[in-house]
Amino acid sequence: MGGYFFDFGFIYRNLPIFWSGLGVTLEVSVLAMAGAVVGGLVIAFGRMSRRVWLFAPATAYVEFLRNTPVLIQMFGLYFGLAVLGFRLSPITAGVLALAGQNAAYLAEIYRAGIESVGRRQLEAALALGMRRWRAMRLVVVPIAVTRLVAPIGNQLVVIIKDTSLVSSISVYELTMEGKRLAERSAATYEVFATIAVFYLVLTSAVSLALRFYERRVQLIF
Amino acid sequence: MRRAAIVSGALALVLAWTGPGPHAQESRLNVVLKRGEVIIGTTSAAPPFGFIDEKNELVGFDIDIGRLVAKALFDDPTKAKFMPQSFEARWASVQSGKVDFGIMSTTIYPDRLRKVAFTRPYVDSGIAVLVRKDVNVSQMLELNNEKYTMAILNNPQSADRHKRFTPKAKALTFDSPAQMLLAVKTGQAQGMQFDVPVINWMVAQNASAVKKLPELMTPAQNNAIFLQQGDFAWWHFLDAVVGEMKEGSLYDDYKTIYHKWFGVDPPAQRWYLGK
Amino acid sequence: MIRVRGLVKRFGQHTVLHGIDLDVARGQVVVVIGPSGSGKTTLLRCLNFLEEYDDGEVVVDGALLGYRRGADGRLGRRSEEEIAKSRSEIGMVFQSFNLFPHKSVLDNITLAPIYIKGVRRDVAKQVATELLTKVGLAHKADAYPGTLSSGQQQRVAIARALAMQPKVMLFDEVTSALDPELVGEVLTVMRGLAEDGMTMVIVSHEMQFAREVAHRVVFLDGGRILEEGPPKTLFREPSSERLHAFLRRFTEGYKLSV
Amino acid sequence: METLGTNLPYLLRGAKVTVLLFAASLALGTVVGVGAGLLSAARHPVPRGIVTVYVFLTRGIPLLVHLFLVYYLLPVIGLDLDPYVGATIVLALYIGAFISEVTRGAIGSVSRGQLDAALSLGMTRGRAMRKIVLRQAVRYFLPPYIGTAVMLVKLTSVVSVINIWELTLAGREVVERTLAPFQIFAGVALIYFAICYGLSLLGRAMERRIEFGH
Repeated sequence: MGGYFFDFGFIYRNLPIFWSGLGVTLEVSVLAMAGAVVGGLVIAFGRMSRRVWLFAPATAYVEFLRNTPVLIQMFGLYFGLAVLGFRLSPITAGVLALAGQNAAYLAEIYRAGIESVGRRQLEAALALGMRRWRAMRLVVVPIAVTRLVAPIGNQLVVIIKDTSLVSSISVYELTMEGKRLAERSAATYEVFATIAVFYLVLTSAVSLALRFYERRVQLIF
Repeated sequence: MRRAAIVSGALALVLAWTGPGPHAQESRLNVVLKRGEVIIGTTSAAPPFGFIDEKNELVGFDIDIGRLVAKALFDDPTKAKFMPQSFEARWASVQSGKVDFGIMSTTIYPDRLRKVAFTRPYVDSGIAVLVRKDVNVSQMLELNNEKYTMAILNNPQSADRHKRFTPKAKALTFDSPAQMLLAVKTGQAQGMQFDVPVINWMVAQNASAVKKLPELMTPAQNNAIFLQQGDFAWWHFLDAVVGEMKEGSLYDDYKTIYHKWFGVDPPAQRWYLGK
Repeated sequence: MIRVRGLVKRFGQHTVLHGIDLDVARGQVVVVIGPSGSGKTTLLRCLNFLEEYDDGEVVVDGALLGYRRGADGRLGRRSEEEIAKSRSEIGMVFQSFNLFPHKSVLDNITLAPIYIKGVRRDVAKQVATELLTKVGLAHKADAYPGTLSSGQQQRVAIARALAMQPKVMLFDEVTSALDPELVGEVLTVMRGLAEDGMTMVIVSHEMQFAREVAHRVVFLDGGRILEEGPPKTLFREPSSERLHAFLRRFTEGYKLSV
Repeated sequence: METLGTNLPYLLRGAKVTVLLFAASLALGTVVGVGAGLLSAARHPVPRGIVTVYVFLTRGIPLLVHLFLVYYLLPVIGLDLDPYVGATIVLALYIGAFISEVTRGAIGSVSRGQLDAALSLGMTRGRAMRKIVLRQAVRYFLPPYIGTAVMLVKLTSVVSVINIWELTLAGREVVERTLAPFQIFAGVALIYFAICYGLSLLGRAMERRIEFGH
């Protein structure tokens, strides 16, 4: 096998390619996260409502998406819809699939968070004569939000890692650029080691920010 | 007693000298013959060369050619074990010896000659362009337009051809020709570029949906069998077998296989024999 | 029975115990009182090496606890087995009982004797039943801890500690987690133990109990022993201002019958 | 629905491979994960440090990139692994990091008082962990463990991207042949749903079985 040394020069020469891939990865992550946070809220309220026509679809959505791989949802959106005439661009299909899947997880996190905080604080607010809707808005949700930052943050880490899957529907993000560069050069191992470092920096940055926020919040709560 | 010592000393010297050379690993040819079966790296995603049919079996032109090589080795075409693999993994699997040789619609290019050894071509190739029928394009240049999207394979040659012929069009990069065709058939892409025989087969299979453009993106090219470098005996065997297929004792088998997959006869054994 | 000399305990830079000296004779009952954060619990936990003290020495029944005296003064930490052995002779009852929820009351008591001392199952069961009768819970042998009241759980915890025939019993604010009306039944059991001559070190806020049962009361504040002496003198004429203020907080609630 | 019907046997063969891949990587991953979890709960800093680095590196990098790394590294170091064996090892090490965290969490949720009580009765730390703490940690271990197992079923689909044949790749091949992506991908999704849902039902049944008396 011979002395296999790590060719840093190669990495340096191809930095622009990694940067452009990183840019797309961040774009997909942010869009998907936004979709998941908003979508998750909508589904969470569906899950918590007493009306069956709201509860049933929300539950079906959560159960179905949590038990099927995001890759299949991605192919379904990208190739499936195209056959019916809705041609989504690779990025749109990728973002929708990631947002859809993670909205299901976030919905459960919101529901658990609100319900665990909810009962005691809700009763206190109602005891003060507040109507249910204002109590939720003024008391329950704000408290829940601060407690949910950690799980939501973890979901962002999951999304960042899952964006690597959109490479299979031709989105030119970090992993796809890696695949293309690997094909073009003999330095396949260097390429993917560099990509791994990029993901490591991204995910640990998010976790560090979370830990910092948690320590600061712990002082207040 | 002394004489015996000298003789055995000399004998040992001779043996050491004529024994296996510094890196005379056993030739892959002997390994395969001893094993009684040849392991062939191929693809299951590039019709008509290698793909899964309705009966869910791995079939195709490359598969049949592989069996012809097995017949040449063991007089028994069934002594071939096919290992489907991705296009990215094809070099590594012959270099590491996981497969004895690779046959998966692979075109000879200089950069590839640096990585692996190739036999002489077993089928002509070249890059043709397939487009959707509902896209009124008759010449390749018309495709060079932002409103079109082309599907290409994830390798440098495809990317370079895209830059040269259809730079304005958007590019979708996929890992296999089958995925590229799916992108075209679902309308995510309007066209794709790939090996001539594969494009011919795809057009034949989807006559209502797609059509082939008359010009080629490249001059005639060569698809060939690839194997580990530096194994002269194994290379010579495979190269000679391909020679026999195209111009020698295996031409009849080669002709039936060729006709079965491409609907036409292969080039004649000798130029002067013409059809 | 217990000799403590210059005991120091640090958590990182923060020193919790600043050189404690304490003697508890065999059969003696010592109650440790003091404000929260004074280091009472840490001191108690050092007496059975649940907390590893940083300096000074704790000698229980003649044996140095936790460390082995090297040729040049104390160096080596004793082995896990040795430390465990010495702990088996020092019973401890916790504020939150810490019964094993996945075992019945009887199994909670018989587990240690069988598993550590190798006592035969039927003998251990017999001893456990006796102890349960002693603490008035014979009828609860097969119940699970989760189904008992806090008072009952604490009495089982005492029985569990006694099953190892300890030379000393440590009590860490055992009544402060109980419902008020159940405190009495636990103190009664402890009073019984004192009368049987068990050496006891009790960290508690039960002033009444301390006055009646303790041979000596130790007032701990800021990691130092400020005063020490028989309950009568200590409660009636607290010499240090700190103790006087501490006791006054307890007498406001009800008239302390002296 | 006819296309799905005719191709169902092929998809089910893919599902069988997915389940085998899942079972093998879960088994290996559980051994690695629980081992790492126990090590990280131990007191000495060295093993704890190693586990922390292992979990940090594994969970910080996408599974697909782990697969590519190993996929491209093996030929370079001359190790000739069967793709399924390689994939199982990568999946096992990946899920092992999650199971290690689940283990550590389960041990952590058994109140410190239990360990104190066991130690005060004269048990050594090792025996106290085995006899008292771990016995109770199982109750906190199972629910998140089942969730991780369900996640692993979905993760196995990622190996299709490096051309290892299982349910997802089978689905793609059928779609490429039949051009009925909706039908086929819906069928594939339902098969995954059946596997995952079945798994969580099995898990809940196990949870009830080990519930304590109280």
